[in-house]
Amino acid sequence: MLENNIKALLEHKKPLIMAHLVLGFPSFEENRKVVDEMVNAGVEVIELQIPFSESWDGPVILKANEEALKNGTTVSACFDFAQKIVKAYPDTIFLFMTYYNVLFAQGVEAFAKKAKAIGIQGTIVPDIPPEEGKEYIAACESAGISPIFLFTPTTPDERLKELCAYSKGIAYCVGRKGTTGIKTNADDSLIELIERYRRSIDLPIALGFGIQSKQDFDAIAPYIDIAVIGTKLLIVQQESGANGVGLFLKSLRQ
Amino acid sequence: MLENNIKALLEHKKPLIMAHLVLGFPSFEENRKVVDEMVNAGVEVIELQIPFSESWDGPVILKANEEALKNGTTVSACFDFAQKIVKAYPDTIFLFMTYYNVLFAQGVEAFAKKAKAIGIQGTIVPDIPPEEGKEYIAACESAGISPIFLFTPTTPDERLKELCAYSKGIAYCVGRKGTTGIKTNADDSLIELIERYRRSIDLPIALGFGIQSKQDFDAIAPYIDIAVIGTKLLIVQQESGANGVGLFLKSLRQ
Amino acid sequence: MEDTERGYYGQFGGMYITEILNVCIHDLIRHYKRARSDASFWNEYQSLMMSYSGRPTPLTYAQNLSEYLGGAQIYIKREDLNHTGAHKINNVMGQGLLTKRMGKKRVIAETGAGQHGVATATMAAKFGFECEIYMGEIDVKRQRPNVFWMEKLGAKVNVVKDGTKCLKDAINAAFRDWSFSMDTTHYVLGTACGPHPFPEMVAWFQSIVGMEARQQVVAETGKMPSRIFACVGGGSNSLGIFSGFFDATSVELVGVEAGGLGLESGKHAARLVSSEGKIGVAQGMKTVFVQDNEGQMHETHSISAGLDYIGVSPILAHLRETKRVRFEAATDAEVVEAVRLTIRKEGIIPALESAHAFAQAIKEAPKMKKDEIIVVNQSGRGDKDIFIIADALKDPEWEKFIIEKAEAYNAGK
Amino acid sequence: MEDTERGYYGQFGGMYITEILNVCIHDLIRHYKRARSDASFWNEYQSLMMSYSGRPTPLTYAQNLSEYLGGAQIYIKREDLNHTGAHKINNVMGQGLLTKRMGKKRVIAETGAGQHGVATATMAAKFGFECEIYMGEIDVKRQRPNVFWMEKLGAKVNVVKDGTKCLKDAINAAFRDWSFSMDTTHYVLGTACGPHPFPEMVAWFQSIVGMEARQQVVAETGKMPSRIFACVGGGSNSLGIFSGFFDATSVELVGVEAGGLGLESGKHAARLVSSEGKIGVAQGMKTVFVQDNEGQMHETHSISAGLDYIGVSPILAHLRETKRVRFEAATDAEVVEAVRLTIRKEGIIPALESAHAFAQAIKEAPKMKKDEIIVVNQSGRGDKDIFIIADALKDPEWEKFIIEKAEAYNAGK
Ligand SMILES: Cc1ncc(COP(=O)(O)O)c(C=O)c1O
Ligand SMILES: Cc1ncc(COP(=O)(O)O)c(C=O)c1O
Repeated sequence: MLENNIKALLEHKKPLIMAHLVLGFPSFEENRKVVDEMVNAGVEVIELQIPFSESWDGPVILKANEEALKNGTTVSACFDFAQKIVKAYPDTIFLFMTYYNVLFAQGVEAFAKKAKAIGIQGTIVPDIPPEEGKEYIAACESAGISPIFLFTPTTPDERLKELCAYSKGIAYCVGRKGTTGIKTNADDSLIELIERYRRSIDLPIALGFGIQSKQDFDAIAPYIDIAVIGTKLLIVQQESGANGVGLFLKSLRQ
Repeated sequence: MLENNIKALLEHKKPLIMAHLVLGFPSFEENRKVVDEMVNAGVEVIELQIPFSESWDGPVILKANEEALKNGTTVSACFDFAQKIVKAYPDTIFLFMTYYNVLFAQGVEAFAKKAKAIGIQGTIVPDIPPEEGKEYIAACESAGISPIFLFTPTTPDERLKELCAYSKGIAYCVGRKGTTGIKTNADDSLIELIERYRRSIDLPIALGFGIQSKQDFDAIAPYIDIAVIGTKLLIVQQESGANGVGLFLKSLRQ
Repeated sequence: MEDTERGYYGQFGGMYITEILNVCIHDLIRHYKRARSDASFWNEYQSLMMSYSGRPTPLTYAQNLSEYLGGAQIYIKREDLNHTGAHKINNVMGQGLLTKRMGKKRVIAETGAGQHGVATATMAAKFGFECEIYMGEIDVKRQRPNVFWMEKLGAKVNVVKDGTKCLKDAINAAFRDWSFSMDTTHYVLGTACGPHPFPEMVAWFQSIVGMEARQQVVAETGKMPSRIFACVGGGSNSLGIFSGFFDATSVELVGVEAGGLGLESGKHAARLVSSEGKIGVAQGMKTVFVQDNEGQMHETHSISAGLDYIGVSPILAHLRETKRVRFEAATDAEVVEAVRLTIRKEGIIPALESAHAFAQAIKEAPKMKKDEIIVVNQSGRGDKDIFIIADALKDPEWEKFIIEKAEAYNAGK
Repeated sequence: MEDTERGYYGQFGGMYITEILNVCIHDLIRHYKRARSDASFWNEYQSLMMSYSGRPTPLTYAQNLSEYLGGAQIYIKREDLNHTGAHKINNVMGQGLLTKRMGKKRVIAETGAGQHGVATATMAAKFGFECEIYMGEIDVKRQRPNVFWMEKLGAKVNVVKDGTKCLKDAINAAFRDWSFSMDTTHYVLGTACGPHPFPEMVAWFQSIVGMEARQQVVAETGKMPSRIFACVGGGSNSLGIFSGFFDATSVELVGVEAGGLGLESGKHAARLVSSEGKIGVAQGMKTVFVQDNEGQMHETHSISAGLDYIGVSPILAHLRETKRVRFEAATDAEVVEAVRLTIRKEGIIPALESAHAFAQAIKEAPKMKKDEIIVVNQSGRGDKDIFIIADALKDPEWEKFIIEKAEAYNAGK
């Protein structure tokens, strides 16, 4: 389903924008405003991160995870919120991003089924490589949502191909080593990396590379299918609120 | 010389009193007053302790040693003072008490000669056993002063006899284990100890046993030749001055 | 142990890593496997530990303690006599040799109590590696002496202010560093946790403890011990000594967790013996964690920083299921009492971590027969813990000393 | 050594004791001689040291330091890896065995830095003896951690407020105690000083260091070392290692005294290399003391409490005269630098005392040939010195930590 939806969108627009937020940070009300701004700015895919106490993200997202948990954000509240928001914005693609223990704690199959039931189209779980993910992959498949694996600069060509066998809908490609939130220069070596991804990956390529500005976006836009924007949005949100997020996202395509 | 002098005195009076003071504590002026009181109280023998930084005495005498040194008391000043005092009280027997390093530092022979020259009749040096004291004994002999060794409760009979061969004039007998300043009960076991000393020692017996009062003195007086009074006098001096020392000493024979 | 390819022990273990680290960890596995099958590597390791760290560490007969308790004869495996004062150095020097083989020039490590940080900084100084240590802000505060030595040893200590600001957050931070730096850097994980091959590899380096202990106890007493006690933080010292006796089924292996203020208090670090310990996936492994029903990890508590950890080695989680190891917990109060008794009876100061093993042995020894033998693994020495032990024993002279020191510093500035 | 009856080494040594101790000391001599001529005693001693203290201690090749200095190859004898962290335990356990033989039930000891006090309290706990330690008031103040451990080990620590309130006064106080208590009590003197048989006896127990070192250096390098460096407080660790090489005349033995603020400053503890060191008699022995012309002892100074002593072993005074040992001094500043360098290059923290030996070796090694071998005796580990090293290195974070600790204590009361 995700793959078809993405491909359909890509026929009209390229690159798509995939925007990220952390559920419960700073609050669900704020999340709702941010989603609204994102949708109004034309964002096609929204990545809802369910906070986890052992996140391996970079400092900005990590902090947001912590704050959300400190505010008492529970996984079940995230599901409730997601259900409402998916219903409210039926034309937007929503994904869950979280860590494997969140799935594991309630049962991977239950998680996938519930996600599907509320209209989530895919899940990004960075700490479950496909080799550990048999149960996860099977659960996604039987529930009918797409497991989205990560492709990284350190992944050899051979393995890029292997990973494609497990990934559905999107190839979530990482623009540089390290965790989320670090800026990558949109230089020749990044373009070479994308070309390497292209050669081995037959899925739409979503690239996360620490986009900071329209300039970054423009430099890389011709080469990719989906631009992932994460950390920058959290920063903007903290500096100038949901409204700022909307303005920033709109600016990218102006 | 010391032996004859002591014996001559013992023909008239028994026990003799041997009183102790620490030179330079609290000052030479005070020392002079104390000696004057001692002589006036009828003390026959006065033990002048030259202070030493590594004294092994008990706390009261130790403290007096430290204070004297802190006041800048030097060994040569002690000699100067002793010279004057011996001249001033020609009928009193004066002894030096100190530790071996004080002799060693200026040469044992020089020390003995100088002591003799100023009229000192004997020396008590607790940390020089006769086995280490060949040079010391020879120096005393050639200078004509008496080396006075200690006899203690732990000394076996055999050794008591041996020590007599080195000691001249007085056998300085210790009433109990430990250092100076601890009171010994004038009980049966002390009298037994004195009897043991008597059996092996053919010198006049001076006993130091932490005498505190006339009662102590009376209890032991019949058994000994010389009563050594040390720590108590320092305490009296600090409580009630030279005058107090005189009163205390006079009280013993009243 | 089923799937050695990905380091599974029953249902536990695995490699729950982000894709970015995949190649790096496989590279490590390759080097580790090569080293493991190369006898000369172990020889090099052993002779390094002999000449640098004082191995073999002795097995000391605790005669007074045994007589006082009136039951089993107690022997103490003296990991406290290692260079840097704990078993941590065994693992660290082994990984140091491996780092050299991999041609890497930089090491990073997490640390809780600071013992593993000091050991890693020591190894880095010895091998000439650049070194950065991740340490939670709370641990930095309570373990300043170790921070001081790490810095003097040339390491950079990065204060981790995320999450609970403790060991688990330091581990997360180290993984974050590693996902940038894996080309030049080896992550020296400090215990038998994390993704494969760490649990197996760390347990292998620590197995030197068990090999020695078995040989020593048999040579000394002519028979096998009835029980072996070891404290369980991440699991490295316990696996180290237990591994020498796995095949001797008559030997009961007892792992002792931090009972903190009691298992009912919610303030403990008991993963394997408390109801808060549930199977989960974090920090690269599937194992038992202290967590809530939604998979969020709890804050743990122990008087000993080294046992104050949410997870536990997957190998131990498996050994609980197979019942090869029995698990118990000792409370902070029992531990302080065990320290007091061991010092007085044997002149030996156990680390607060190790004192958990002592506390359990002290509970069980009196009920055992006089001809039975107990081995307690003293994983480290306790003088490092003076700030905590002095507080636990409420020593007023110590407080006065610190206050006077502080006044002098305040005056000096 | 001329008169072994009374322990003379040339003109030095002897038994300058008060008569009250005469029998007691001769009793000790008798037991000591019997033990010395009884091979089973040494075997018992050696196996106790193996099983309790981790002997033999290793000899560590300091490759980085050697390469950095570019001269002789430096090996470190690792007495720091002993139980309680220094060579002091060698002497103490030996005297403990002797105390048992003498049937005594109480031990007393002086201590300066506190190392010997901790070692003695440890031995007393192990042997079940009553224990009292004499320690100068100033040392109690600056070495509180050691006082804390002595007390936890069950010893009573008597604060000595006499004289300079330091080591020498603690020795005097211990002799005072002994002259009451000799029937039940053994005085465990902490170094190769005092009346016979202490210098010889302590040197004998410490000779285990030299025996091991010689065997180890030859086994490791195939030849004899050119020079051996050891710090000199009372002299026990230096005599311990030197004694293994006395007959090997090609081996130069170098004793390093505490140069303090410099030999011209009057603030040092250099007996054998300064003009303030003169022959004298005190503390039971004839040897060289820092004293004035009238025989009064001076206050000494050193950054390391363990070298801060007025006297020196008569055996060493004699070895200076026979020129078998060369003596040097290292200043406080050189010592701090040596600590810094040794930590960084080798991951080893020498005690400030031992760092004197390192400082001298660091001065001489670069001028030696690459195929020459140096052995440095690391008499103890430096983590006990954290309060002093942190001050010497002026660590602001440490000061902050102490100030915060103090504030917490102040608030808690
Ligand atoms: C002395 C000591 N023992 C035990 C532990 C616990 O770790 P593990 O369970 O890996 O042995 C630590 C950890 O810091 C430690 O320092
Ligand atoms: C570690 C260490 N080294 C050396 C010394 C000096 O003593 P000695 O000269 O007897 O070895 C001391 C004394 O406390 C010490 O603690």
